[in-house]
Formats: sequence, C-alpha cells, structure tokens
Amino acid sequence: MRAYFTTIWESVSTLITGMAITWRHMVNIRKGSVTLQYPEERWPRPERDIGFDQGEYNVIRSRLHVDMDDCIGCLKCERVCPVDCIKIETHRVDKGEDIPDVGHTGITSNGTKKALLVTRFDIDMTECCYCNLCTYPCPEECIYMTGGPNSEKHQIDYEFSQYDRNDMVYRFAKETSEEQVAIATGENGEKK
Amino acid sequence: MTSDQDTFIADAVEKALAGDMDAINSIEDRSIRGKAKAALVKAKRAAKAEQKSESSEESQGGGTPEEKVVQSSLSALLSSVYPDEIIEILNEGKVVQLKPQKWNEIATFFRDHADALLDQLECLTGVDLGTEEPLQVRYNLHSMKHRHKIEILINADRVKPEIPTVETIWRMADWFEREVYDMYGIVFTDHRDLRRLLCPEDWEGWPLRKDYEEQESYHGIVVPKVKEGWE
Amino acid sequence: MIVDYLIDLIPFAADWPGLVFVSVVVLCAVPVFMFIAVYALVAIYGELKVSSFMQDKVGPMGQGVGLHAGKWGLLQPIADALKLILKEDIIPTTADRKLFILAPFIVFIGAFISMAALPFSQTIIVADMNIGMFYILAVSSLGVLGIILAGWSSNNKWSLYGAMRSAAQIISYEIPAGLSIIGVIMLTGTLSMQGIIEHQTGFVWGILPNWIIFQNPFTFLSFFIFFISGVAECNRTPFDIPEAESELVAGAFTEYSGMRYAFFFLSEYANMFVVAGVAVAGFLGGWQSPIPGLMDSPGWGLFWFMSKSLFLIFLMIWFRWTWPRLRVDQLMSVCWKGFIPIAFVNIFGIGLWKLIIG
Amino acid sequence: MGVGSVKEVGPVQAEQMVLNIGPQHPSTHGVLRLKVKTDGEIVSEVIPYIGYLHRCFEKHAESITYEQVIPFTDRCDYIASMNNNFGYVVAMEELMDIKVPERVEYIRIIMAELNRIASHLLALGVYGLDVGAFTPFLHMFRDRERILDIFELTCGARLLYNYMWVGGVSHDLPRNFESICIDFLDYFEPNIPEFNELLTKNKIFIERTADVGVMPAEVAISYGVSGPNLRGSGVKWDVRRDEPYSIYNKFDFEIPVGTGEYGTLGDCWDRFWVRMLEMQESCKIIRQALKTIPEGGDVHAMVPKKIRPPKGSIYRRTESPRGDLGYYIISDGSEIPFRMKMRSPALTALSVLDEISAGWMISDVIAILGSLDIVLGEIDR
Repeated sequence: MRAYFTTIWESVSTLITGMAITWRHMVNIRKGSVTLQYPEERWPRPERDIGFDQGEYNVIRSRLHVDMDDCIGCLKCERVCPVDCIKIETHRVDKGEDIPDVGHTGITSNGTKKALLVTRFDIDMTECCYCNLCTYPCPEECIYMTGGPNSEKHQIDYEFSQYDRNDMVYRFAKETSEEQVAIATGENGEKK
Repeated sequence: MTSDQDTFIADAVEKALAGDMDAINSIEDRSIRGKAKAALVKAKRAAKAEQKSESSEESQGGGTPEEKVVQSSLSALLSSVYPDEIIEILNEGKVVQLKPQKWNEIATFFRDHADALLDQLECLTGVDLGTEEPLQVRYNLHSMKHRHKIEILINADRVKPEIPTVETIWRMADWFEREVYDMYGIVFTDHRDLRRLLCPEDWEGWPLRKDYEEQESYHGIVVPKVKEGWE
Repeated sequence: MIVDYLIDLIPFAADWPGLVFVSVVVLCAVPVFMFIAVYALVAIYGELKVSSFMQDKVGPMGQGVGLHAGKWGLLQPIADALKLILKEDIIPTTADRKLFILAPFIVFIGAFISMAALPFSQTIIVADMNIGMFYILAVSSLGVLGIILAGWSSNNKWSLYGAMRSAAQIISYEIPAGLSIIGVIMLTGTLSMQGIIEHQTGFVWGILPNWIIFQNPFTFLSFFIFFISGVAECNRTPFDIPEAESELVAGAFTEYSGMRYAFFFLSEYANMFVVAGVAVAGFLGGWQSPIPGLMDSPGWGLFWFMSKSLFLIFLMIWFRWTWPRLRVDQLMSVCWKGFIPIAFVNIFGIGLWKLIIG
Repeated sequence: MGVGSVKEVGPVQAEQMVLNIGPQHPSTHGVLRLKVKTDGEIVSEVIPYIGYLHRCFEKHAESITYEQVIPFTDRCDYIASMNNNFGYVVAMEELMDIKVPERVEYIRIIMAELNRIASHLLALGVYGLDVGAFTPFLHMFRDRERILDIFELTCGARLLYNYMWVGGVSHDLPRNFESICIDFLDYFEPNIPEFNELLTKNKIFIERTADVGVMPAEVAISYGVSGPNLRGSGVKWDVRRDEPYSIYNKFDFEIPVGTGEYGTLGDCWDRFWVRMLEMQESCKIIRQALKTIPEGGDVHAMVPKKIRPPKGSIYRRTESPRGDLGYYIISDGSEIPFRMKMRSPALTALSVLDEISAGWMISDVIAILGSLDIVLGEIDR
C-alpha cells in the first residue's frame, strides 16, 4: 500500500518538475530562442582569430574555386582527390608564353612559368566530399574553397544550388576548340 | 640550386635537430622551407635507424616486463597443450598461427582455462594474402580479467576455404564470421546461420578477394565502371 | 435550446414538422462545423507555437502574406489545411475501399455530434437535452469505431496495431471518465448540461466559486481523473500509443493522406475540445465567471466557457511536449490499477460527503 | 500482407505475425530492417537485416592512399567523425612509429571529447524521441549545434571533418578557441541537470526504460559489446584508461558504470545514465586539457609526403562514443593499404539486439534499439 502511494507521488512530482522546465523555456523564449530565420538571416561565419598566415590555412569547407590564371596543370589535386571529382586535361606549350587566343597566361602570380595549357578543368561538385585534401598540395594555391581567406574575391554562397544536375559540374578552363589548341600548342601538340 | 642555399638549409636542419624548429619555420621562401623540412626528416630517420640498431635487444618485445611474461606465457601455454596444432609463433609470441582442424577446441580451451580466460574476441578479420596465396582469418583475443591478448592466424585453402566456427564460444563471432563469409567466401563449418551479412543474398563473388571482378550488372542495373564524360 | 428556439420561430412548423426539423438541424450543423474548423486552426497554431517555445525555437514565422507563413506565422495553419486538402487522395489497392472511405467520417461524426450538447453559454447550446452528459459520453465513443475501421481497412499491420491499441485504450479509459462523471451527477442530481452548470452558481464565503471541483476533496481528485482519462481518449501524449510515431509510424492513420487524414486531424482537435468542454461544464462552472461580480452578465458566458476550455487544451498541449509516452501495458495498468480504484473511492467519498456534510 | 507461418508455442497453437520494422521507419536510426516475429504485442524474435548503407569502405580503402582513407573514416560513423579519424591515425602512427607533437595530442583529445559529447547528446536526444519525448531531443540538439560551431571554427566543417591527419592535425587551433570552448563548457554543464529533471528522472521515462532489455555482463562481453553499453552492464572497461592511447593517461577522469539504480543492472536506463555521466567526464577532460595544452609549435609531425608504412600489420582499438573502435591495417609497404578492417562497435551492439529483446513488447524493442545507440553508417561501412 505504501509503495502504491509512493509511486503515485513520484509520478506526480517528477511529471510536474518536467512541466515546470518546459514552462520556464516557454516564458523565456525571447532570451532562449536559437532559431535563425534562414532566408533573411544567414548563418554567421564564426569569428576566427587565426593569428598566422591565412594563405596557408584555408579554414572553410564550401565550394571549390580555381584561379585558372595561376593553374600550372600539375594534376596534384586530381591525384589526391579521394572521389575523383576533378578532371584535368593539359597540352604542352611553350614555357612562359602568353597565348591570348585560348586565354592562357604564361606566368602565374607567384612567378612560376607555365609549361602546360589547361584545356579542361572540371570539378563535379555533386561528388565533392569537401575533404579539403585538394587545396593543400597545390603549389600555386590556385584551388581553394570559397569564403575562406579569399572571401574578398569570392562571396560565400551557402546554397550553390542548381536546377540541372549538369550545372553542378564546374568548368573552369576556357572553352577551346581543337583547332585553337592545335594552333596554340604548335609542334608540341602531343596530348598529355 | 646554389651551394649557398645548401649550406643555409644544412644550418637550419642542424638547428632544428637541436630542438629549434623556428629556424626552419621562419624561412620565407616556400620552396627552400620545403627542402629544409625534407632534409630534416631524412636526418631524423637516419638518426632513428642508428638508435634502433644500437638498442635493438632491449627495445624489442615492447611493454613492461610483466606484460612480456604474460604474452609469452599464453603462447607457451598453447604450445604445451597443443604442440601439434601450432604452425608458427610470430612476433614474440603475440601472434600464433594455427592449423584449422582443432581450432574450435583450442578456442574453448582459451576461453575457459584459468590462466587464459580470453573471454573477449576483439576483432575477427578476414585477409586475402594475394591471388596465389591462401585466405586467412585473424582473431584478436583479449581477456577482461588478466588484461592480456593474443592474435591467432588461421589459413584457409583458396579453392575450398573451411574453418571451424567459434560462433558459440564468442557470440560476437556470429556476425563477424558471416561478414568474412560474405566478403571472402570462407565457410565456417557448423555455423548455425551462415548467410551473407552486408551484400544481398544473391550477390555473386566474394568482393574482398584480390581476384574479385565486379559484376557487369545487378538485377538489370548496369554497374558503371567509369563516370560518363570523365574518361 | 437553439433548436427549440428556431422551431418556435418558424410559423408553419406545425404544418410540415419533418421538413422544418431537417432544415433546423442543418441550420445548426453548419455553424458548429464552421466553429470546429476555425477552432482547429487556432488550436493547431497554438500547438505549433507552444511546442516551439518549449523547445527554444520560435515556430512558424514570416513577414507577411506570400512571404513564408505570414506575420508571426499566423497563416501556417491555413497553409497546412490547404496543403492537406489539395494533396492527392491515395487509397491503397489492397485496402477495403468502402470502409477506408467511411472511417474518417465516422471518427469525425463522433466528435461533431458531441458538440451539440456542449453549453457554450447560457443560451448558446444546440440542444439542452435532459440527458446531455450521458449523450456526450455515449456519442464520443463512436470515434473508436471509426479508428478500428480505419486500421482494419488499411490492410496494413501498423494500422491494425494502432487500431487495436486504440480500441483497448479508449474502452478502458471510458470507465474512469464515466465514474468521475457519476460523482458530478450525484451532487447535481441532473444529467442536463445546463442543470449541472446552474448547480455551480454562487460563491463559497463570497470568494471561492461554488464549482464542483472545489466542493469537496473527492471531486477535486475526480476532476483530474476525468481530465487525464479524457486526454487518453483523445490519444494525446502521454497516451498516444495508437499513433506512436516512433513505433507504429502513424498507427491507424498510416495509409491515409490528404483530405481524409485532415478529417482525422480535425476530429482529434474536436475531441480535445469536447473533453475540455465537458470538464469545464462538469467541474469548472461552465460559463460562469470565476470572480464574483466580474463580467458575470450572460453575454460573457461564451468568453468564460471558451477561455476555460482553451486553458485545458493548453494543458493537453503542455503535457504532450513535456512527457514521454507510456507503453501499452503500462497504459492499461495505470487505468485499471490507478484510476479506476481511485474513481470508485471517489464515488464512495462523494456520497459520504453529501450524506454527512452537504 | 502475408501473415506469418503457424508456429507451435507450447501446447497452444499461436499464430505469429511477421512485422517488418524498416528499412524506412521513424526509429530505426538509419536504414535498418528488423524482421520481428510477434504474438500480439509480444516479440518473440528480432532478426536484423543490415547492409542497406553498405558503401564498401574496406574494398574502397584497398584502392586509395592512406591519407585518402581519412575522409572515408569520417563517413563511417558520421555522428562521431573526430573519433573515427582519431582511431585511424592512432593505428597508423603506431604502425609507422611516428611520434606526434604534444600539442597535437592535446588538440586531438579536446576534439575527440567534444565529439563524444556531441555524439552522446544525439544518442540521448534521439532516445527521448524513441520513447515519445520530443522536447529533450531539441534541447540536446540545441547544445550539439554549439559543439558543431566549435568544429566549424576549428576546421571549417560541421559534420565530416577530415581534421586529424597521420602525424598531425590539418589546422592549428584558432587563438580564440580556448575562450570559446570554456564558454561552451560553462554553458553546457549546468544543462545536464536540466536534462535529468526533464527526461532521466521522469517517472514515465523510468517506467519505459528501467528493467527493460537487461543485458548481463557476460552476455555483453561474449557479444563483444563495448563502450557505454558494456559499462551500463556494470563492467568497468574503458580503452581510454585500460589501454591508454595518445595521452589519456595524463588526465584524471572517472569511468561511470551502471548501477541498476531504478531497475536491474544493465537495463536501458543504465545505458542511458552512463552516457549522461560520460558527458560530464568529457567536460572534465576538456577542461584539464585546455589548462595544460602547450602553446605554439608546428601541428604536423615530420611525415614523408607519401605515406608508406613499413610492411606489417596492426590492430589498434580506441574508445569511440559507441565503444571499441578498432582498425586492422595490413601494409605491404606500398602507399595503398593492403587490407583495412574496421571493427565497428555498433555492429556488435546491434548483434546483441535479438538476445536481449526477445519477450518484450514492440515498444520495448524500439526502446532497446535506441538505448544501444547504433549508427548504421558504421554498421554497414
């Protein structure tokens, strides 16, 4: 009999304790609300005091971007990608020469002379796993995730959604016809 | 590369070996810094190899003295009771390769013997040693009471792989053996419920074998080998 | 009351009694249906907001019409209703078609016709029957038939489980609810809803309202037993095992979609109102003001009745978003080992109290 | 709508119904299918079918380099990616005999413990959902979000981090990390008693979980169940303490075990309670680590550009939030693993389900399944 009433008492008291907690949350909603009104309010990028050279530490995971003027076509990013979402095709050209016809600059912003013409640099963002592995080996730091240290150059885009699946394949290289490539490569015309 | 640079790098590496990593980190030029780091790694590895050859006798065997005793005692226990079943004792007695025939009996002995009490099967791994080599199953055993462990290797023939089950001895082996069967096709004899675990029932082939070939299609779904436009 | 009034109003009532009766019933039914629809929108909005606030979020929000859910998300329930109405009506091929279509209406009718005897104010009551309380208890049990039909006709195991659980639960909880009401009837000596409320007029010592809940300790207990049994009859948490979403997907309503699902939804909220209304009428003084002299003119009756009912509905929402769910056997043992013995003791106590004190 | 075969149960012929819970079901925590044989509400047999999320981790690992494996370990147990990274790199470093800088060890431990809290919060919250309480779930997710914010601050990613590398971590901590982390702990620790009042000590919750799904210690050990599930059965076993890896032996923390406070030892409530206590212990470890973390220095050990471990094999287990997470790595000296086996704790936890849930009701099977805290990504790999 005693246990019977103890059980009832325990039930009532613990249930009311729970109700008191939810009540407290309900009346303090103005202080406690954590909702972000998404399309109007965006998730703020965390305030990051890195304290060292930001160029080396690309602390963001977002969509990839390639500065094609700096790409030397070394294929390091393609090789390191664990899901094979990067595809690069290159052709041998004269070292360090600008070829304006196909949008090729001979010298990168770091001063490296390019020996390869990149005719194709595709990244399939539907397959990208945002592991950030491709940005580290890049010798020219031309592939990076947007919104990080280079956010002045490229606004952060949360959604980067598309209506067509094929639009998620980002083609960074300038479109070139075979003749253009043939002219540009000249006698070095073998495909690499 | 100039000899000037070389000496600069050598300097920095020496400093770094002495404990001052900033000497390398403060190098402005990326390429020189990279070379310096590479040189440092080389130097450290050489130093380590030297150290090892000097102190190989003390350092090998690992762990505290008591641990060593227990390790060797487990394999010693095994070789005293089942001398004929042991093919090879490897790695200071931490790893023992057994014949498959009496494995079930040995497993029971291991679990129940007061000095062994290996009541926990940590892991059960199937291995394909190569297209010409046999298949292998590795058992990592551990005792919750004595806190010692041993690894058992058992080979299985490639054509007709059969190993006695330990599913009733360590219940965990139930699903792990099913997984090994699923992936390697090793039949665990007397297993009560030997079905594929992860792959569908009608999957063809043993996926984790080195000579496995992917199916062309599965239920009419063509398995894409290369991504379209990505050749 | 309204029925009688309307019949009196029509001069040729005596000539075509059948026709007049039918038209009067229709005249009464349409406003009641409108009321349920509007009330359900309010209750859904309330539930969304209260649950969100308890969970530290703000719930549906927006800037205006066309932008998300309107100011403070006020348009959210309307959007929900529109969505449910416009959705494709799917009937599984293996379902028992006739019963499948019929079930939602039976459930809704049960809740709908209970409304007829609810005294919204001194004058606003569709029909003040002399067996009003009995009538409500009787017809509100009709809903379980619909749930069983829904579960059976869906031809789905989850639905069947949900239906069977629901039947067991509702039938069990009818008993403590009915036993608690018996106490009320013993005190008032009438089954008429208005009669019960009129019995609760006045104040004790000029402050404490003379409501049945305050008349003696046993009625105080009775109120809680009735109310919690009512929560169970509405299949609300912690007694929502018939539609326990983590176990039975959606219970009896698994196969329903669109308009038919909306009817189940509507009847759940209507049932909540019926339970709250009966509790208010039976224990909390119905449409009477709780404070002497404050807004106690007959015109305020509707206000008091609605605010008391909505408070009880808020309590149900509060329960739902705080507590876990009981298991089916625990649900039964709470009923048979907890509520029913206490309810019997209450009847006995109320009788003794009336005999000795009142 | 097949009705199950007629099976003889004792002297009475009872018709058993076969019920498929899953693969699409609200509380299977992923794509798991449970074939449940029931007699009314009573469950007589639970047969789990897994493999719906099989992504060939082990096969895939045999074709990619060692560093490329790390993003895939993230995706195995996607609730506790840091701990998965941690287990892998610990095994790799032991295989390659690499000594990582001390600061890296501290960073790793802070991250792993934060992720343990995040994982437990999810496990506890979802368990509340399984037994019908919705509000604690969102309260716990609210706090979990703040941990994910800390991860985003540190490595840019919120769920799949690829943060720990062989021989280091990908980024050093930001300078404001310590204050943010302390802020979080100060905010979070007082919330634990509130969770307890709201859910753990709730009478209905106790009724639903105490005495339900009792797993005796011998059964747990035999099935290889580990982590909080094993500790819930009263076995004081924690890889962090008993086979210390990294620098866990430097920290002072308790190993909570189940006591059977409200029911039998090893019931669902004990497992739940152990997780609740473990979150406090993790907070303690993080506080200690933040106090003693050495400043400055590189966060990468000297690792060759191409990772080629020496020929050999290693089995190393670490304590993930779900239990003993083991990696069996066999290297043939090349830069691609010869064999990579992941011993997942959730797989063993799921295999014990049939043993401990037979004879209970359908609602209890859901409760027991939830208390085992399985992650299907890790079971199917």
